[in-house]
Amino acid sequence: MTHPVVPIKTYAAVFGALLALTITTVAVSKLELGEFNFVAAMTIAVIKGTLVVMFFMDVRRATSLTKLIVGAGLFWMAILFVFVLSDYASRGWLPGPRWF
Amino acid sequence: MGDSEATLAVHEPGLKHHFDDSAQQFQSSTLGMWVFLVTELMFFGGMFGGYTVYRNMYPDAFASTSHFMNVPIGAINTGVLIFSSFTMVMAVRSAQLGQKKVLIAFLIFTLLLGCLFLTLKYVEYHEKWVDHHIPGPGFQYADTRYFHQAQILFFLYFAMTGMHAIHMIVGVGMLIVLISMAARNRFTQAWYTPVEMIGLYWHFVDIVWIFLFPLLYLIGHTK
Amino acid sequence: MSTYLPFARTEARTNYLNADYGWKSWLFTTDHKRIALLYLFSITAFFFVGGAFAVGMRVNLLTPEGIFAHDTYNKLFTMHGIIMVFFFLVPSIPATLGNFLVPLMIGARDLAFPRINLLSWYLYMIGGAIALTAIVKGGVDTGWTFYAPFSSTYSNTHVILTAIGVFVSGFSSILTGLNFIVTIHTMRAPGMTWGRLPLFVWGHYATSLIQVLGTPVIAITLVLLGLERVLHAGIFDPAVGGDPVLFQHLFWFYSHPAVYIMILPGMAVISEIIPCFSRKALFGYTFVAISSIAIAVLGFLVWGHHLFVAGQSMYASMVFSLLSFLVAIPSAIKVFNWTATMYKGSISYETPMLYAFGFIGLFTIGGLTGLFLATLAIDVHVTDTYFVIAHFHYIMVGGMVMAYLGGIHFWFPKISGRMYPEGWARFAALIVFVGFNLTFFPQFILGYQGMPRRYAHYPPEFQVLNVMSTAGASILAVGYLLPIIYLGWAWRKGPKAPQNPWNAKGLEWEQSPTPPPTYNFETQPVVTEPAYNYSGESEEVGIG
Amino acid sequence: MGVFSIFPPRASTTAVQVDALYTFLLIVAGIMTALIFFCVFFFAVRYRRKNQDDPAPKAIHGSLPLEIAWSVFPFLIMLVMFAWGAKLYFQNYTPPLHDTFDIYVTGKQWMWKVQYPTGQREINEMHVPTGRPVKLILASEDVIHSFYIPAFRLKHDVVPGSYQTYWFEATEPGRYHILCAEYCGTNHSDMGGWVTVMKPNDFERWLAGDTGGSMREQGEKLFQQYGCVTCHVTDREGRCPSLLNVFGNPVVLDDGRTVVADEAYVRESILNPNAKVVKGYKHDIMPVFQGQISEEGLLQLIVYVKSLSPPAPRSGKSAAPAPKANPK
Ligand code: HEA
Ligand code: HEA
Ligand code: CUA
Ligand SMILES: [Cu+2]
Repeated sequence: MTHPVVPIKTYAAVFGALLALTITTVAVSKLELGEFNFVAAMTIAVIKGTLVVMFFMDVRRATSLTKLIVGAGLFWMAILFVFVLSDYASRGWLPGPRWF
Repeated sequence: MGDSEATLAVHEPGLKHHFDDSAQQFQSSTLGMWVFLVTELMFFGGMFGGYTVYRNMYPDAFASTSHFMNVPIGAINTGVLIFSSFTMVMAVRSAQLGQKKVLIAFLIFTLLLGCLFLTLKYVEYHEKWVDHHIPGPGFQYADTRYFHQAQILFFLYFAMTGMHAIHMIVGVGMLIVLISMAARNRFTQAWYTPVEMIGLYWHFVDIVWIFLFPLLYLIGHTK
Repeated sequence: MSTYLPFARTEARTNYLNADYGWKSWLFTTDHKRIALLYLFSITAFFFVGGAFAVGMRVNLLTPEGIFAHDTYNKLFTMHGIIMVFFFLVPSIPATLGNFLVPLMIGARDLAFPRINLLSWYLYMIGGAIALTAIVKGGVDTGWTFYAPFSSTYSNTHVILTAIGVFVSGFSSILTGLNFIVTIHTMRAPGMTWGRLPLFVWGHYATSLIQVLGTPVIAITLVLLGLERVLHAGIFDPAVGGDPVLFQHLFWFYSHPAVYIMILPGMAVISEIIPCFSRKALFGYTFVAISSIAIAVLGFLVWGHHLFVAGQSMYASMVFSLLSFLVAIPSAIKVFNWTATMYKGSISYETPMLYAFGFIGLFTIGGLTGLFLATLAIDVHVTDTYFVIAHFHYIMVGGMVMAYLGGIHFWFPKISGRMYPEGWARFAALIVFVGFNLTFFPQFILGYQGMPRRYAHYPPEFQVLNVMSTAGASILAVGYLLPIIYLGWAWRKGPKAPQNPWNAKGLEWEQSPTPPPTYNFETQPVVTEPAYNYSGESEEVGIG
Repeated sequence: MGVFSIFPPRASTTAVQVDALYTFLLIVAGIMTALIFFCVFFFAVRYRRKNQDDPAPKAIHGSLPLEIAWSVFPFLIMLVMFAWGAKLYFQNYTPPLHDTFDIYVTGKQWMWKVQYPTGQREINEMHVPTGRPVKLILASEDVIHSFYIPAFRLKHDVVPGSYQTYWFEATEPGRYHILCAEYCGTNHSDMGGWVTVMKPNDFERWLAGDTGGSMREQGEKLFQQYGCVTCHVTDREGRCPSLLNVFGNPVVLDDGRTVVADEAYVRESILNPNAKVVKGYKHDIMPVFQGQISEEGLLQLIVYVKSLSPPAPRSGKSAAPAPKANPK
């Protein structure tokens, strides 16, 4: 609550970066990169999200408890994704050699 | 921290009497808001999970649907939301500096941008309606190979952007409340917690869109 | 008895009960203690509605041909499951005892967000009203698990209405959890460090984590299910390209952790009762506290054990099986520590302690049969049979409902300011214990013999065991009706309670009058000793 | 089956194995329960408060070695449960690659339709021989069901949109329950029937009985009717892979993966041909048959496709391990 006021310059710079990244992601999506289209789009989205979280939501300067909460949120999302997808990814696997 | 201190503290603006002091109250509000945002994250997470599963199951169909997404509108809307996040953060800053007029101006600006986003979203939804891309009995898809699979994608599209739009509408409503509170001089340099909290919410909604845009509009565009 | 505060038995003292009168003072209250009572009455009502459905089911199962039409039976178990899980057991202890005691125990004047607390009760009631509407309009028949595509395409009952009811009450659950987390973090009294928190609070903290992280996922899953039911776009329907197993993943992502929402608060209660009636600090405080958090975290990693025969990848099943064993360890730690607490204690047998004995025994049986289910090849045989039914009733009824009753008795003096009749209470506890075992033990045998669950009719060779089970349920019903009667009587006519009738430790007994005043404490409480310091040690001692 | 036996009849090799594991678990659980009950009772009696004013006993705060012991030892026991259970699970859900007798089961609200390769069809009845591995291929026409035979200690959900399989070797002639174990609507509890286990000779006789054309013949008819034959057997232009000797063998896909052409693969290739395209062939040549062929018809087609790959020479149990389908 008592953090020093952030200069407008910082906010403007973040805003500019976000706009630039938006343009980049649209531009990149027009290129033929195969699987990298996906990687590029997601990387850019993650960078943009991080900028918003860190600067606009000020997690950069937040208490470690807030950081912990943000981390926990992401971690639990990851649990959901990893375990659901691991089922789908391994459905086609064969039992392999009878290892028992 | 005794009772006498708590009584003294009542003079602090906005302090509820079950808190010891406004620092504790502010800490509680912030923590509460962040925990709430985590629940929001899990809420959208369920849909993103479903999306990922089906995208892996039907990559070709999902790629083909991206051609029916209005990328210009999507991109402009991304810009609009980012801009609104910027104005929101400026509003918080003005509140922090106690500049009431500027605060109201930025809040109104944010509100307008939010409405602009929703209007453009409406235009898009209308387009889908005209093209019979609304999942359900009336659904049509030019490429009959992908009829069912495309329908699932559009289902997810409407569920995800629809939920996002509902969050935007709630946000707009809360901005109106903030504006009226600001107009009634409810905020001081020492107490502007609601502005800050709604700000966090607004940025969160922005972030959701930052991920929705590439996932729904861009990926597979080259195929 | 207590010597801490001078006004322990002043008649005219205002407390939260007599501070204000009239229905408005209840329906618009923001006092966590009053909200807890609102919850207590509404939740108990839902328990009896759910219990009435159970009675209907047990009557039907007296004969192999049944008594009701198939559809009626299917609706009975569905509504029994939905009411019992979402409207009774999930909020049972947290929203009543938790609501009442968490602020008291940490020395706060209220929860951090009193109005949100009230809102959460209203959401609960609205959700409950919607679900009851669905029941009155004809009910639902999907099973409490709502599996697609049956629920999304084939069932022609009130699925959407019920789902909305569950959805709304889900937000009530989220808000309660959020309120607890924030309160525990920010509103502890001076001296109340994390290492001195009563284990009741630790248990509720862990529960809240699950509520906050899990519930949103079932909310969105139900939204998708409702949309699918309207649009038939295929997200869960294989006939048009969807995958029904995805629904199960999303459902159990919440609903497995939710079973820990349904046991951690019970464990929390037991962790208070046992030290008090053994007059001894809890053995292994740190381990019990950490095991609550461990259950909350690990509980999110095992949901796939509900999908062992559902078409899930065998490798995923294997991982989920292994992790299910892992999550059993923290529960084991608790059971052993409770038992060890009694060693060389000074044990008395008041009703709450009797329920605690019951809890330990029945939870152990329920938990150990959980291990049977986590064992892949055994689960293949017994999944979707009465073995599973017996497993979870042992934990949820034998464990959690016993803890709930034990807790109600333990804190009844605090809540009402009166004592309950000890003799009747012990008698009722005994009836519950006997009736419970007679009801559910035969179901383990039925299950292994192969009687599937959700069966309105069953092969005749299973009749004997079913009759036993129904007989048990009738005894159980008596055991549940008794407390209603004598506690209702005691509330108005019981002898006045002293401030600390059990000589228990903890801020709620030692530093707050009975019943507590509106803001809980008359002076700011200060904590100077570790929790459960029954032997009055002056130094803080770690585990050696 | 007496009411007072806790075991249902054992009529398959798996039943014996599962019961053994169950007995192990019962013993462990019994010992643990006894231990805890004993401690609770013993402490409660031994340390009961004799006098209301007894001073509080000395506190015991805990013991690290004890905590470690009672976390680690139970976990070690649980690891045995896990490994034993997993072994049996993999065994039951992975049919032998060769020499199984295949039975095709379709679940539908509220009946089980059973087809044999030789053409017999039954409803809510199934006949199997003793002493021979029987493989079930399970499909559903509507909602999720679960094909459960308690006497074999086996079940599997029958999920619409995919095939599930399991296998068993029956041992005891007799009649045993088939039950539906996954709730599937109104008559879920009546969706059952009987499996008749027969001596091999009796079974052969039964199998030789009247049929209305074998599944293979019916599949062949469908194969012609849907025009599959023009591409997949007679075609010489190389638009589609020939189906001769495909079934049961590894197939290399255009994305480099290798999969084995089993029932699920054939089914998917019919309904959604673009999902897995064989290396060297183009996408979008073959029409999509999703929603056009009944589940039973699909099963007949699969039997026909199977018949295009005559059984490999007997290689017994030491058959080379199937190629790993997914390297990751
Ligand atoms: C409060 C509720 C609750 C709790 C706490 C649990 C706890 C556990 N449950 Fe249970 N479960 C349910 C409620 C609950 N369950 C419900 C409602 C269902 C059915 C849902 C439906 O389909 O409708 C279900 C179903 C269910 C299944 C799926 C069955 C199926 O449908 O096929 C499985 C499978 O693994 C399982 C496992 C476990 C395990 C391993 C634990 C563990 O956490 C238990 C841990 C405890 C102990 C192990 C006891 C104490 C330990 C000791 C004394 C140590 C000694 C041990 C050894 C030496 C081995 N449960
Ligand atoms: C918190 C959870 C909870 C609780 C407390 C209970 C309590 C009981 N349950 Fe519950 N049960 C579930 C959760 C719970 N159940 C769930 C989740 C399912 C699965 C549903 C599904 O498959 O979808 C299930 C399923 C289930 C079945 C299996 C149905 C089937 O698969 O076919 C059975 C069968 O015996 C049963 C019995 C009982 C009994 C006898 C009680 C007893 O303990 C109840 C005792 C209470 C009373 C007896 C009430 C006393 C009051 C009166 C008698 C007054 C009557 C009032 C009027 C008539 C107005 N339950
Ligand atoms: Cu088919 Cu139950
Ligand atoms: Cu579970």
